[in-house]
Amino acid sequence: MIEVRDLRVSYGGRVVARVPELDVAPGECVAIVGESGSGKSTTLLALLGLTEGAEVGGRIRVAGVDVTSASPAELRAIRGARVALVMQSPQAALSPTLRLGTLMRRALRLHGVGDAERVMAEAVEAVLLDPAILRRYPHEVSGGQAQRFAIALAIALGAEAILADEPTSALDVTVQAEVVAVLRTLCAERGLALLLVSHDLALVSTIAHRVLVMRAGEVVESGPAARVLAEPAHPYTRELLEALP
Amino acid sequence: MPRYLIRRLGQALLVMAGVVALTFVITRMVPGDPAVAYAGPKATPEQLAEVRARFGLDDPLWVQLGNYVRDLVTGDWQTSLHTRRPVLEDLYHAFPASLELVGAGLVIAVVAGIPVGVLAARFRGRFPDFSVRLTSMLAVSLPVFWLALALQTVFASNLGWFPVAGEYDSALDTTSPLTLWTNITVVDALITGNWPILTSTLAHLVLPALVVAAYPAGVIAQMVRATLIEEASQDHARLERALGFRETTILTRFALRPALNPVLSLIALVFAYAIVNGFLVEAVFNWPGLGRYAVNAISSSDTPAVAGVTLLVALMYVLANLVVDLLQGVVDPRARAR
Amino acid sequence: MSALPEAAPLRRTLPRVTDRFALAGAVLIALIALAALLAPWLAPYPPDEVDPFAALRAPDAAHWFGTDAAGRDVLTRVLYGGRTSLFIAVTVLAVSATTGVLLGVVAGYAGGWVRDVIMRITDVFLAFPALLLSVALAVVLQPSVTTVIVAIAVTWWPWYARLSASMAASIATRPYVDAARCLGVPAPMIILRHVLPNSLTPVLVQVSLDGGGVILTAAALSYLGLGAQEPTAEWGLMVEQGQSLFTTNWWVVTFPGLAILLTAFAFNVLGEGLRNALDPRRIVK
Amino acid sequence: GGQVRGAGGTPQPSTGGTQATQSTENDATFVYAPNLDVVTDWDPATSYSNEIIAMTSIYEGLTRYDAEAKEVRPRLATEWSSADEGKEWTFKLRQGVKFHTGATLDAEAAKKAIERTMKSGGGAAYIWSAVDKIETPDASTLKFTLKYAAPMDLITSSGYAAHIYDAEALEKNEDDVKNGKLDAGTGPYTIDSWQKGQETELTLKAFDDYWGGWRPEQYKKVAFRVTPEITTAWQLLQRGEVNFVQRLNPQLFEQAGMTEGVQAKQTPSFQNLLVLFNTAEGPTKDVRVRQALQHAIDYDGLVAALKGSAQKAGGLVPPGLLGHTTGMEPKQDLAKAQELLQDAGYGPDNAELKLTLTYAQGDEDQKLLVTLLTAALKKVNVTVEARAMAWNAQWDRGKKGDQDIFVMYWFPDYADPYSWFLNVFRSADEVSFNLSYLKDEAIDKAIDGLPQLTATDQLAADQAYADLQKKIIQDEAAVAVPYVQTYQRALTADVLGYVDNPAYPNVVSFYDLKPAS
Amino acid sequence: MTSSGSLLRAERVTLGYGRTPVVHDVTLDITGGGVGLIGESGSGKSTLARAFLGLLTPMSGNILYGDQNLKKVDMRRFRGDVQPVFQAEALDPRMRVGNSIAEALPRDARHRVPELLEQVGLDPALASRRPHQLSGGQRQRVVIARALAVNPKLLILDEPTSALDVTVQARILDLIAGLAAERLLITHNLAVVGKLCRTSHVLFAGRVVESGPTADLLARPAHPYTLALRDAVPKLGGEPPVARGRAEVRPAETGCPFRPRCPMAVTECDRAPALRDLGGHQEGQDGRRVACHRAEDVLREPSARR
Ligand SMILES: Nc1ncnc2c1ncn2[C@@H]1O[C@H](COP(=O)(O)OP(=O)(O)OP(=O)(O)O)[C@@H](O)[C@H]1O
Ligand SMILES: Nc1ncnc2c1ncn2[C@@H]1O[C@H](COP(=O)(O)OP(=O)(O)OP(=O)(O)O)[C@@H](O)[C@H]1O
Ligand SMILES: [Mg+2]
Ligand SMILES: [Mg+2]
Repeated sequence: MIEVRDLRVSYGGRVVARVPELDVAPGECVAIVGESGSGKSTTLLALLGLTEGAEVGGRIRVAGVDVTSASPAELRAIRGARVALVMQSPQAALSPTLRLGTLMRRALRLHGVGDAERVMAEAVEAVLLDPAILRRYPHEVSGGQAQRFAIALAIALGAEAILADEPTSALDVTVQAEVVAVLRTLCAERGLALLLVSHDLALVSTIAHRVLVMRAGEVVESGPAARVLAEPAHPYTRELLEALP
Repeated sequence: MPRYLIRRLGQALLVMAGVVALTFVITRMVPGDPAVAYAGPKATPEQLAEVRARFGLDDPLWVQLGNYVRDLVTGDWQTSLHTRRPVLEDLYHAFPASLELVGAGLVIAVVAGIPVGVLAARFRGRFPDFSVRLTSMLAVSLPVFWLALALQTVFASNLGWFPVAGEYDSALDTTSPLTLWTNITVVDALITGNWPILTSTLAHLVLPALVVAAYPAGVIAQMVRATLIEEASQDHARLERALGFRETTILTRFALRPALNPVLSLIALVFAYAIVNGFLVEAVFNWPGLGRYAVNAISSSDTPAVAGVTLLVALMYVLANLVVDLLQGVVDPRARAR
Repeated sequence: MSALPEAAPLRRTLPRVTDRFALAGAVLIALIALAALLAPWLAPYPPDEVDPFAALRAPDAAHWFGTDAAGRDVLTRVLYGGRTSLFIAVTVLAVSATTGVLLGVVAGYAGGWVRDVIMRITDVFLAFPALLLSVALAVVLQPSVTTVIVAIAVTWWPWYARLSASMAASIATRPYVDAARCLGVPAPMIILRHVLPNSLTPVLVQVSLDGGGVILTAAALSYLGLGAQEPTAEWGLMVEQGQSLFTTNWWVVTFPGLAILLTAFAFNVLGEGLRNALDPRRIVK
Repeated sequence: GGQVRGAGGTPQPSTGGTQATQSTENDATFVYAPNLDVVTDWDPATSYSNEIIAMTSIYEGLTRYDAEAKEVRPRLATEWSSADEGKEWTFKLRQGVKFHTGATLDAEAAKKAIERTMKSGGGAAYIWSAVDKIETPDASTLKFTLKYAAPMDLITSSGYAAHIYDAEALEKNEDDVKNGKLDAGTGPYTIDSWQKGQETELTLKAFDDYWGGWRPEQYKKVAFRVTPEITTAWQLLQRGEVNFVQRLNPQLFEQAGMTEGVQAKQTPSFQNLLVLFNTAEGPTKDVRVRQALQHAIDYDGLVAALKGSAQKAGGLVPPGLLGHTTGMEPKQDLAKAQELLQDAGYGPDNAELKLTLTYAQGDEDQKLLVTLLTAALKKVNVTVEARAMAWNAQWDRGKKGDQDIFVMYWFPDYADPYSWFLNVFRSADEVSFNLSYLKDEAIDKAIDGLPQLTATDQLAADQAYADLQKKIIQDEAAVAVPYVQTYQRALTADVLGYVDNPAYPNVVSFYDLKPAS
Repeated sequence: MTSSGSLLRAERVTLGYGRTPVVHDVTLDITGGGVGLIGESGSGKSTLARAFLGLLTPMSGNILYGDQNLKKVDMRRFRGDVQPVFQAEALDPRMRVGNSIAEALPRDARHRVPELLEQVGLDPALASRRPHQLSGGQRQRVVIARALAVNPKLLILDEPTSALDVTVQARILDLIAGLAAERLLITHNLAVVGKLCRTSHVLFAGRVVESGPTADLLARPAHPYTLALRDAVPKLGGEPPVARGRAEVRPAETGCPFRPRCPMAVTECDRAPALRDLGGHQEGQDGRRVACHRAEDVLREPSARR
């Protein structure tokens, strides 16, 4: 689903993220962890060609499209429809003057999905939301609801992969648990590829199959989650683990 | 919401009270004896005393203020020294013409300013942005009176494309008299289907309305641009991009609506400004509005008239702000929740 | 908890001011100010030298901008007019910004009824468009440059009061202000040391934007005969005097008009540039 | 809502080339572009302002002054005579004159009108102050008995306060008159519509029963289109949207002279500029300072810069009026001025002299004077603090004697120099227009003798005026008279018969006009 | 619970901004051994802290300092005793951090700045920097140094580490744990309270819903919210966190505020539950208090025991 080789992202000559290898298969959950500013978000955005003003090198294949050489139209075709993005702050990521349903309807029309009303209702129910939520404005829903709606968007558009950039860090732990539950279900039951960025090692350890640890733009360690957590090879990873309460 | 409404109305009333008090203070500071100004140069002392008594000019100040407020509320805005008619009546005739001019100017400003602002935001940092910013800065830097003179000289006088001055060809008063309903010529001509007057008024309106529009168009373009850029850098714009929407779609269909809110407040702000700017424009284009009335009043030290215009414009300002505050709820659902 | 853009300290934001407009505006203003300051040396004639027999000469080698109805050199008067205009602008901005910011900061920090009282007064003054109140005041006071300054300043301070009150109110809830209060720092000190400096950035932007507005308003007042008086060289007054000559002797009106335009433009360019760099959303007046 | 604006109102101006035949009915409107609002007072008794441009076509006096011939001509009176050394005047009234109200003019009506005007005390009613009583020996004879001799034939030709009107109708319909719905004159035109504050403020229409009768080519409709900006007025004139522009600046006037389709007319007026020095208080109390100021004015430069819109004055009385003197033309003499100042303890080597000056706001010509005077005085270490003021404020301040120099225009209400002396230089307990605050018994006495002389012995009167002017200008140096204004009008070329009569400032005699064929 | 040994006490305080109360009728003691305040975002934790600091006057109820009402306390003394450490942005961005600390010191004690910086493990040379030139962890140390400048008896710590990376977070917490002053610690991190606080109070929608000895509270939550909170915390390598209940937008206005989200809600919950003592004191610890009609059922819930 996602295949990255020798990715280099730099802003004005300063390299901010370097990822030698990153693959996510359908039904798999891969997590990127690391301290603030280590280049996690940058890596994620590069996958959809959303890093404005950055020079991106290397090979990125996402849903069969070579992102670095794709035309804007080709990129727009995979964005949303095949690969969806879920962001950190749930309400801020929704246009404040639009009802949730309006946004979803527009997105469906954009990607030519027919029978919008039924698709919408199903998608919303799939993330355990009441379809009535579609008539609400972003400020009228809770953070957890907004975040689950973002996931519903991906489902409705038929995305095969979800890129989640700290999807729960703005949420309370109780609400975070709901969102994580939904993401897990999608991965396991629908075979979605999930790339999750987080700084919470504990959270990552509970759902990810594989983990990449980043620091200062470099991947310092990667491998199956269980192995990395059980026997960390890099001192930084060890430090991270020790810091956990 | 109703509570907010009441609070907001209370505030507006309070401000109006302050405006009235301030206006009163200003009118009492005017040099020259108002009685002399009214009674005329060769009035006898008895006549002057009579005028003083009639207008209560001998009462203590606070009594005068009380009377002033009472009179204002009961619709007596004093009598103009210059036209010798009730100020309110004069305003009733002059204001619609100003409203017509300023309204046309603002419509032009909005119609021109918003798309231009969108264009600049869409091509941020590139040539269209550069030229829009430059033009809009020029527009807000133009001295109106100078622009009015220049446009009139070039487009009316030298090229003859537009009429020089006036509101419409007065010959039409005979050939197709206008029935008045709102006192706003364009509106009345439209509702009574008086095409000759309508077309003539529109032709006369072009140049002065353009001059009035220059400043608001500039600020609106700047504001739209700035807000759109801000909106487009928000998280939700990133999500919209990630959903595959085009940049232009994001600006016009997603970002524009929240961006309209500050634009709306801006229009309220600019409205009063435009009326006053219109004064200078009206003087040049001989537009029969408040401005001509005010300029006459100023040059003849017609204090009641100046006070009347001041009060009216301030009232319009307070009203416009009130309306905008209430309109915000329509544009932005978040404001409704407040 | 990310800081609002306007809270960003100036020192940190100044290096980011790469906006070409801001730079161009600053350079332009510096040039205009220089021309005005050096007017006695740059101007080809004394400012009040009349020559009625050489009235209304078209621009030529002796008079680059021509002469006016009293035979005075227009270029000279445009240069000297810059002194008047800039003097008005600087004084008005200094007076109104100081008054407005002090009141606004107190209102914003104190909150409660203090804020209510100050803000309602501010609202009253705001309800008068600057030009209109200036007109009313100029009718009351005798027209002169001083009157213009007083009149405009009276209508201008509320903008700064409002701006800095909202800034101060938001600063007042910042943890560092709370922290200072918890350390027992007295309120006036808190206002001076923490609230005021941190509310200043948008005021600075507004001040540079307003330079143009003040110059335009002053010119408009003089144009209405309510401002500077003969024989003071002032651009608005020069336009007013030449107004009826526009079709026959264009230079009398055109050059002072361009001078107003250019100066107001320079201020706007600077202000807009700064705003664009610092805070893209602030409402202009 | 629902009322109709300007029905039957203003109509197309005559754009020339109507029909070639003389006798074609003229249905064009003559459009006059004044720069101020036209009417402030509709009462013919008290009217004393810009409405003269309309009132003189609606109302008529007993006589009319012909400035070209310098003669008084009959109007509502056909002949008149004086007796008792000018203290008794008899006027014979024209027969068959109808008021617009329908009433017929007779001696009784005329008497009532004049008496009402006298009683009003407002406006220019003072012109009748010599009248002791009015009698009507018969229906067509009006007899004035005066307290002192006065030129009644001139007084009755006044543009203000001399109107004969149907006083009864006027009083009965006071409100309608005040609102311009009704007039009570005998003139060729009557009010058609009046809307204060509108651009086309006033329209007049022909009075069918006018005693002079109507010929087809005469203008039957007149409109006043208020146009404050000179440039705008000029543009309207070029486009033929207006027919007459009351006042242009010299530059536009020059252009008008060269513009096809426009005729430019220039006539000396009876209006001159007075620079009054405070003789009562302050530094100008010293006559040497006043004389120095007189010498500091650049008379020739001023006239040159005014480019034809003014001519140099010689004394207080403009040419064309009784008492005009020659040989009194002033000249700038800065050396003399400096010398005089030196004597008075000022000048370049002494302390700076600061003087305050007030003048009319918005008047370009006065401003030019101020500019030149200020520049000249600066060279002799005199600083002038000049203030442009609205007339009311300026006058108020003047009455308090609160300035050193007061600049204003003066013109007579009827074609006679008397008012320059009576109003401006005769001392009075309460200052009105004596803004030099001159208080000299000999001068007062001489002024009081003027009307009698005018009424009886014009030659002696002429001499008396000349002597007085010498005294006031040269000896007392109470005033400087820089120039007499010249009217510069522009009309569309298709209008024939326009004559500018300075006795009636800015008035166009619409009845005398006709379009070119 | 005794009021003796309580440094600060909130007695039935209602707090709010403008006219809207956000903390309702809360009674709470700050006792020795560390007090934790837990609750979701917006539940009023910072508001309560501001009241304890005398920055916010209660709409009703009293804050007692010792036995005295805070309104009547000599503020100068109080400021020397109680100091805050805020969650973020606690340093004036325009001031050099040295000056920020100096502000807390009397004029003649300015020389103590380097000493204070060293005390929190910072290089004294940093004094001449401005906040943005420091890392988040360094900044937070400066804030603590400033608070220590007056030798306070009590520190009120409002999420002192939540903006920091985990590794940095751990070091700061160590620093705090080593300080002599008593503390009120506000956090949403349960593990942190577990380490640093003997007693804890759980806040929900401006009300205390449960309080008691921290260890006991986390081991056997008696309130469904505490339970949900505890179980939602992911454990390293453990099972995925458990989502209990439904995500609703707003707490209920009447009755039990947690009711809309509570998986165990019954009709009885339409009545607001009072905070009551829970029987069964354990091993000489302070008592547990809870505001839930079904606390006993919660305790019996099998999955609640870990
Ligand atoms: N538009 C940009 N221009 C220049 N530098 C950028 C830009 N966006 C990000 N960076 C830099 O790239 C580096 C990595 O940023 P990124 O947002 O990927 O970090 P992150 O790991 O997601 O951090 P966090 O946990 O704080 O979100 C940072 O040093 C950041 O300053
Ligand atoms: N200055 C303020 N004005 C108005 N309302 C406020 C203000 N500060 C906080 N509130 C409101 O009071 C409630 C409680 O806020 P508080 O900051 O105490 O929550 P908190 O528990 O500290 O949350 P967090 O974990 O997000 O810091 C919230 O609903 C918040 O919106
Ligand atoms: Mg990130
Ligand atoms: Mg908080």
